[in-house]
Amino acid sequence: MPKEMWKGNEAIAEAAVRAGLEAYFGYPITPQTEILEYLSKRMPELGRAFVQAESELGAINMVYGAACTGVRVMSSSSSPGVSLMMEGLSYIAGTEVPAVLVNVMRGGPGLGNIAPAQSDYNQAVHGGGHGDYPRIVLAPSSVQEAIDLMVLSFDLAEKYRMICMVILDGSVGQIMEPAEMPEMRPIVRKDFDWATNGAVGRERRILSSIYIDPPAEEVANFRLARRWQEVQANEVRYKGYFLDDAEFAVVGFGTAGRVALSAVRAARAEGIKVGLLRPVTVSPFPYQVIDQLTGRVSAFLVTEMNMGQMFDDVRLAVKGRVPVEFYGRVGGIVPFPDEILAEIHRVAAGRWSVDADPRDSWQTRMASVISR
Amino acid sequence: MPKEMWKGNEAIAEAAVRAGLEAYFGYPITPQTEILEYLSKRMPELGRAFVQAESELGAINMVYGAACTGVRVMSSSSSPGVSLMMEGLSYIAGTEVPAVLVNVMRGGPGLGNIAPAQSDYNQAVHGGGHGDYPRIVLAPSSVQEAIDLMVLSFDLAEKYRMICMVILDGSVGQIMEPAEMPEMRPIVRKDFDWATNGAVGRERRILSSIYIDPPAEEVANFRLARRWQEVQANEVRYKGYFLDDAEFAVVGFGTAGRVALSAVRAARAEGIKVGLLRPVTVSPFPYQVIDQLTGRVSAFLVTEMNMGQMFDDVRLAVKGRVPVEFYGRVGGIVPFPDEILAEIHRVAAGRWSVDADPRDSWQTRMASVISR
Amino acid sequence: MPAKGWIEVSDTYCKGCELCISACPQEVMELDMSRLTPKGYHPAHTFKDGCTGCAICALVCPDAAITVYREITKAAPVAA
Amino acid sequence: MPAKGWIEVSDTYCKGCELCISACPQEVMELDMSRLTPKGYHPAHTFKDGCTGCAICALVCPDAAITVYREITKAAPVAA
Amino acid sequence: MQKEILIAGFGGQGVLFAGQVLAYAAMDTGKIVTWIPSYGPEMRGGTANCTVVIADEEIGSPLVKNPPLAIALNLPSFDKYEELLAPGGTLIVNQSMVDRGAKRGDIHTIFVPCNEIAEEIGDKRLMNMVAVGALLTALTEVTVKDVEKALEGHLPARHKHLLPKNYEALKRGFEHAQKVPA
Amino acid sequence: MQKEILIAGFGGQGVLFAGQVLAYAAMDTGKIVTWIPSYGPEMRGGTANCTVVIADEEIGSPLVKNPPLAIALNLPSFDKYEELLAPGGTLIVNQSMVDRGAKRGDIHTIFVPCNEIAEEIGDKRLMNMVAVGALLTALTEVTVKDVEKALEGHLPARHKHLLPKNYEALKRGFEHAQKVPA
Amino acid sequence: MATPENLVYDRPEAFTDTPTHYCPGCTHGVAHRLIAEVLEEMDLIPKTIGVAPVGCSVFAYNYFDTDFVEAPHGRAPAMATGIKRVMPDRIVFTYQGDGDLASIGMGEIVHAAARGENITVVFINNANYGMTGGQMAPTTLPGMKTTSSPNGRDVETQGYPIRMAEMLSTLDGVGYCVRRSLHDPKNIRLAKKAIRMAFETQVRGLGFSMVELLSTCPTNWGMKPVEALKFVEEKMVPFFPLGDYKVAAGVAQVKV
Amino acid sequence: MATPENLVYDRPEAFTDTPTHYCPGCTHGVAHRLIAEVLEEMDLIPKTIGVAPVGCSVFAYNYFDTDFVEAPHGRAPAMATGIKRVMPDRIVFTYQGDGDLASIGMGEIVHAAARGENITVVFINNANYGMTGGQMAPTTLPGMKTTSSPNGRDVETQGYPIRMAEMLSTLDGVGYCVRRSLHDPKNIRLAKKAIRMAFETQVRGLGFSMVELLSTCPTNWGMKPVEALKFVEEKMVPFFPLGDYKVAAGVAQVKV
Ligand SMILES: Cc1ncc(C[n+]2csc(CCOP(=O)(O)OP(=O)(O)O)c2C)c(N)n1
Ligand SMILES: Cc1ncc(C[n+]2csc(CCOP(=O)(O)OP(=O)(O)O)c2C)c(N)n1
Ligand code: SF4
Ligand code: SF4
Ligand code: SF4
Ligand code: SF4
Repeated sequence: MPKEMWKGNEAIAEAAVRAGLEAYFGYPITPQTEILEYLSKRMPELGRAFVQAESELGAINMVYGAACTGVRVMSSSSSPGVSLMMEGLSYIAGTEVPAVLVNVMRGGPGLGNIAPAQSDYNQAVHGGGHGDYPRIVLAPSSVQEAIDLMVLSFDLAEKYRMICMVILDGSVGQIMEPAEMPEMRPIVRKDFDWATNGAVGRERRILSSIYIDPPAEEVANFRLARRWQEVQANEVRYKGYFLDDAEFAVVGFGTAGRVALSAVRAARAEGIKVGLLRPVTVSPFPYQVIDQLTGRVSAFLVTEMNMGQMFDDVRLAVKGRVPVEFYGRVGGIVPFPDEILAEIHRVAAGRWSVDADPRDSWQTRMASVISR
Repeated sequence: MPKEMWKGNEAIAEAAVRAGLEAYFGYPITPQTEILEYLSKRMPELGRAFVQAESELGAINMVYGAACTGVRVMSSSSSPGVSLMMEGLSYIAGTEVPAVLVNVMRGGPGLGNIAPAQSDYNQAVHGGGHGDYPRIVLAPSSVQEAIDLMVLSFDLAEKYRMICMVILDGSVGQIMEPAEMPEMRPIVRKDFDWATNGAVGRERRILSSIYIDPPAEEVANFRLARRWQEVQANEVRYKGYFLDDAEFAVVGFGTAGRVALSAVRAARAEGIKVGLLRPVTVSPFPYQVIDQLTGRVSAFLVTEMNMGQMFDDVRLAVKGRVPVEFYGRVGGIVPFPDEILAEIHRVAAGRWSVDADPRDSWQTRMASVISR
Repeated sequence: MPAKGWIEVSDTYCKGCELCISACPQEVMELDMSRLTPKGYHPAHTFKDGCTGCAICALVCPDAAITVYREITKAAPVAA
Repeated sequence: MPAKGWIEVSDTYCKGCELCISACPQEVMELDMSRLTPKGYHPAHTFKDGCTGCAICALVCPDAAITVYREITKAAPVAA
Repeated sequence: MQKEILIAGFGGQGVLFAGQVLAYAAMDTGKIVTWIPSYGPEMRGGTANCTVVIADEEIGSPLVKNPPLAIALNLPSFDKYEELLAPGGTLIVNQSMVDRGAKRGDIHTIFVPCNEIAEEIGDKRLMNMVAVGALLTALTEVTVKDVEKALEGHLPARHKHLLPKNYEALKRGFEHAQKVPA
Repeated sequence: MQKEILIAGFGGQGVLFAGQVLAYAAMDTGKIVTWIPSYGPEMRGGTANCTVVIADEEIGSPLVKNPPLAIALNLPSFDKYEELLAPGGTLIVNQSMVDRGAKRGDIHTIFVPCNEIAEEIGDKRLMNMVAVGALLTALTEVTVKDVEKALEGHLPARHKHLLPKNYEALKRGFEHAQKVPA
Repeated sequence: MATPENLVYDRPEAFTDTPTHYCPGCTHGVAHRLIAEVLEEMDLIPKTIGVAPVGCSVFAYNYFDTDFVEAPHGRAPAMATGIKRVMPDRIVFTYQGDGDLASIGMGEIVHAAARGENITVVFINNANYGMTGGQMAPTTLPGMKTTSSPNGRDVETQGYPIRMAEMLSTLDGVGYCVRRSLHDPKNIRLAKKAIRMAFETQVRGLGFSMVELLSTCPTNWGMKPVEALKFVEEKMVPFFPLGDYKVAAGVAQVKV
Repeated sequence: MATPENLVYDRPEAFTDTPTHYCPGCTHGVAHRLIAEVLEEMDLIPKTIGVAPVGCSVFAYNYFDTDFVEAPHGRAPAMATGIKRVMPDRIVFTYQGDGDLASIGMGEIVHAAARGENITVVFINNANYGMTGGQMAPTTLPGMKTTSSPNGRDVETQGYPIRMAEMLSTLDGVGYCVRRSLHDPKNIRLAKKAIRMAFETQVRGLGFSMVELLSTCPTNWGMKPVEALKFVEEKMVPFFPLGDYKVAAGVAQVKV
């Protein structure tokens, strides 16, 4: 297909439709409302289900219900709305049904603001709902990548009977870029052997997240963990730039990652041998990749639009072998390439953080910046 | 005061009352319903506020409202109920008002079961609600400790204008032990300069979590982070056993920690030089303590009633300098001392995990156990 | 003369709650204190003649433990 | 003869929404196209005599931009 | 010193209270103690059990896989805990509710017709106290007197009039157990 | 090659569309491009702005602190972006809405009476196209023809009849800017 | 001699063989049986997908021989909506207690009703939270003692009971909304008819249907099952009047 | 010559000097002004604590000269409950839009009403979600076009509008519940009286009070402010009848 100009949010919605989305349940919230608005027109056109739910709580449980029938279903929201979905997500994970959720992140905590942020990383990747459950989390940094990952998200969710979240900051939702849409996939109702779609001509089925007997729950927890090992083995995705001869590497996902690319290019232009690693799957996280990189680079600079969340995952992979530095902007601010370039200069000059936790040194450095 | 026999859940409720609890808002859920039931009798007796809310969502927002007036207020729930509070918690954190929340954790994900678990560690400590916000998390392992930490939780929440969570597994809620209650503290309404309790004879006040202007939100995020640095500097608490001459150390919180104590004693009886570190504050986490221990011990064995959540925090502190092994039981199962003793033997014998992630090796080892 | 009927009470399902007994218009039911079901309940039974097969016991039974028969050829209408 | 009154429209608050204009029973109000408020709106004003100080404009004004006076000594009742 | 006691039986048999009485008795004599019930689905109907740990230093695990002491008030509990008891341990079995003898030779199994004895005393609900009395023959850290005091202190007011009969039950259980050749 | 263009003005001045037209024009000539609006509170009333990046390799940041090219359609935007423009850059200023001259000497500031020109053409809404035309004198990667094609392709149907006037606006803007001594 | 001919009543087809976990005499069982009978009589068993709540009936899925899912506490109507929207030809029903439907699930039930979701809701009103041990429910009667209203529900501080059938009947999306009771044979028969009407409403696509059933909780009420029925008759029925609160035109014509 | 004597109307005391952020002609501003006037007339300014919603009125706290908190979307009644329970002598009111109160906040408003919480709720029904750009609300009229009902609200798939005043009036905890409109001077006067009654209800501890106000959203309706008032009068009033839906005995006696 030829490239067309797409706005991030609308591209996400159309990509989902092309991937075979049969039902969307959502609730308006900036900066992702365009997804809901786009689908409020598009889904009925195609005779597919669209419901503006009474709340995000309602939406995620409608998703849960539809997911139990084996159709491709999704919801989308932004930070506060996603927080309301935590119980539902935990149930979906415990019931082992596939579901896709998009979080167009905004400044927080609380009501915060509607500007771009990446501060729900820990919620998406580590914490979130109660109980132990794995989930796949994809982090696009451009409209094309958002389109491709939306399609992938349905395939992965289905393949692993798992939640697949797509997290992006508000700016990816608002940006317009030329991008190529996939062909429209025909809707094929796969007859999954687990779906509760009516016991016509077969044994009845039950879908639930209850394992009232602890040993049974333990078995279930291990089944999920086993499946997660497969995901970790097969689904890690990332993009590397200038890493071959890099003496140190910047690590950033989503918009922070693409802003870093500009900074890295600028640094290269100055002859600084720096590379960039942009995780595309933040869960499973590319631990191995960073582990191996650590053998070759002498330091890492993690950049995020939060207070340093993925930062800990990088440190877990690096295991203290080389310095891991941090630079972030928060509260809805998108860093400019210049800021990251300045940090690259600092690292290139070996001016390491003095504190045990580099985020403390970063806070000290920021004092001047944020006060103005 | 003389020791009396107290059941964990009721001790927590009474301790809160003694600490000056002015309002309780909650919703029934096993295994913490006794807290609500106890207070449904006790609070009205004392002319204090008790409301059985329509839901956990209602409860946490009632807490939010009362907290804005500067009184001591709390809620309590268990895993699924706590997941419904994530948006509210994020607002409370963003508004910088003090609130106490007890999570008596049960087996998950989803509805799971009502047996003891520790699988909400990541939700409580790292993820949870949207946005960057710090929170204090206390993890008692006995009735006496639960009483002491409940009292502390109100003091800390108030001191740092922060959420203070007390997380325990169902068995700490159900256990009966002799314990000493603190004196009943008189209710003193401190006139905080931030409380919205009616602008009588003063300038009006506003409490909100909105910072529509990103730079202002960034300042707020850094203010929270700054306060968190104070908490980390002053409030880390843990208990060490047999650590002075320990050659390796077991790390476990709450019930897993006290079960480990039995195993460690048994190992000592066999002449194995093993110690135990039981974090009492899991947030702030005793990173420094473990960092320093790493200099002296040659390995760590982390034991939890989850798939290995605090495990990552231990690894962040150890930074790959010595092996960190894992053993856990999940889904509502409480490990017996024998199981942990067996793991101590394994570590003592230097039979290290073969996988990059020790949790993978643990899963392999468990295969036999859980299948039966 | 009233129709003659009889019932079978399943030991698997009966929990001895006595709802059928209090509902039986002929008052011909009671708990059988001489027997315990596998779940440890004294099951209901008819202790004397007079059952008309009206099926009211089955209608009130929370555990669908009662099967009702009637000694007539044409099938009677279902309880409810 | 009707009471004589007058109004003051605040440039800080007026957004030129015209609600007062359509509500004014004497039809003596219009937007002042010759002026822009700091926020860039054409504010409302009375363009001819006839204001009775009935305060209906103030009653409908969403921005509490209007102060109303009446040329009589005893204070009139508040609008609503 | 640390002793673990497991008490198991049907819901209505006073399993949890029996354990609490032991715990109170031990506490009142200055011991460190924990009492923990099994809770959850079993509660509705089904079997109940609780574990009491008595020690003189901070207690680690409130649960043990192989308790040295146990009371089984019904057959399912007998079947389950006869297997789990620690070698050399003592198992008090409510003879009135079991139809078989002991399987293991490496533990002391003491059969006590708790129901009958209780009914002789005139209140079958005392069955649990008879078993506790019997257990005390193997739990030297707690005396019959200690338990009597505990009952006095913690029996709900409305049952206080039953105190003498409770003492009687303890005594009868203790004596019966003593008579059994260990 | 990478060029960044920032366009700013009041809500109603067609700021976002002007940026989109540039983006489309660049895209149609095979360039890689991004268009990103400022969104959020400013939207209601207030000023709006958008950034267009045109490049021939994958674009990193869609935003730049100091753009080399900018259009300021009103005074607040002029004040803000005159400061931020990269040295040597070009700033198109809508003379009709500003009451002062340039402050910086290290950038090319081109004043264009966009409103007047647009009104001469007969539709003041075309003011943004006049400014775009002027910008093209400094943005060599995109020609007036390219933008005309983009307009043809992307102007909403109901405005298609305005195409000639749009072309006119572009041309007039371009010519006016050329006349200004750089 | 038991032969088909003289069989008057037998355990419904729509039931599995599993004995319920309900307490002896709990009328949850009666409600289950009536639903099973109706599904069987209407021949809907294979087409039906049930949604179990969180409450004593959380295990409802063990007893009906149909597909079943288990919803988070109070969210059954949302799950049912999700299912029905993608499988409009299926029969979808929720079975919910009063804590589940009237307390935590208020938002979901009101909006499912307002949307006129074509689902059927069987609402068990037993005036308390059974599963968690008898706490106060939105339906707990004034003055009634529960484990969270130990001195009896004080309406001043603990609020007034909610009459769901009456409240939901104000919504245009509702096709059929009635209250029945399970306390005696006559009312059980009426309850079954109502359940039948509710499913007929769904089959005909006439909108949201709900049957509120006054039910017992002998265990937490601390009563014998037979006493519990009396309590329903004497205390609950007067406060929760039985009757048809909304029977939309289209539904009224349905003959069963 | 302006002197106190001949001052007929002036901006209320209870207002701060901050101009509102509302669009020109939006009647949110009228509702604000009426509340401010009532608080002033009743002398409640210092005793009052307001609870702002999430919606266009999220910044309400900037305009009233009283303490204020800002609640999560839909949870204002829960926050108000928390405040009122610990400060019973304070006057607590929430100000909520129809997305906030009738959609996401349904559970909280119904239960605050059922509990008879002694709070006052001012409910702005403008038939859409203003702040997020005009999506469908539970109050959006059948056939009405919004950004999430682009072809006009289809009641079959998107549900029927909810009449909150009618629904909440079925609850025993409610002391005062009425609907008014802001579309002309006469109705604005009636609206103010109702707001006064609502606060009087709270002052006297007579239970939950709510005033539903039909309001405009010129921006998202795509109308001139004056047209928007017409729309309220001609389209909304017929669907959302004005009137007193519940005035409890105790309240009826209140003379204002
Ligand atoms: C989010 C959440 N909150 C609370 C609970 C605990 N819980 C389980 S069942 C129940 C109430 C059940 O009462 P009801 O709905 O009336 O059904 P019943 O048991 O009386 O049939 C509660 C509060 C839960 N499982 N999940
Ligand atoms: C949990 C959550 N969901 C969604 C939103 C986004 N949001 C903000 S305001 C609003 C609706 C406002 O509409 P309404 O309540 O009718 O008030 P109005 O703006 O029309 O006055 C929504 C959905 C949010 N802030 N939080
Ligand atoms: S009603 Fe049913 S369960 Fe109850 S006693 Fe009779 S047969 Fe048994
Ligand atoms: S009503 Fe108020 S804001 Fe509107 S034009 Fe008149 S004075 Fe201005
Ligand atoms: S607890 Fe009550 S509602 Fe639940 S099964 Fe038992 S009697 Fe029925
Ligand atoms: S968007 Fe609508 S409701 Fe919001 S301020 Fe503007 S006109 Fe008023």
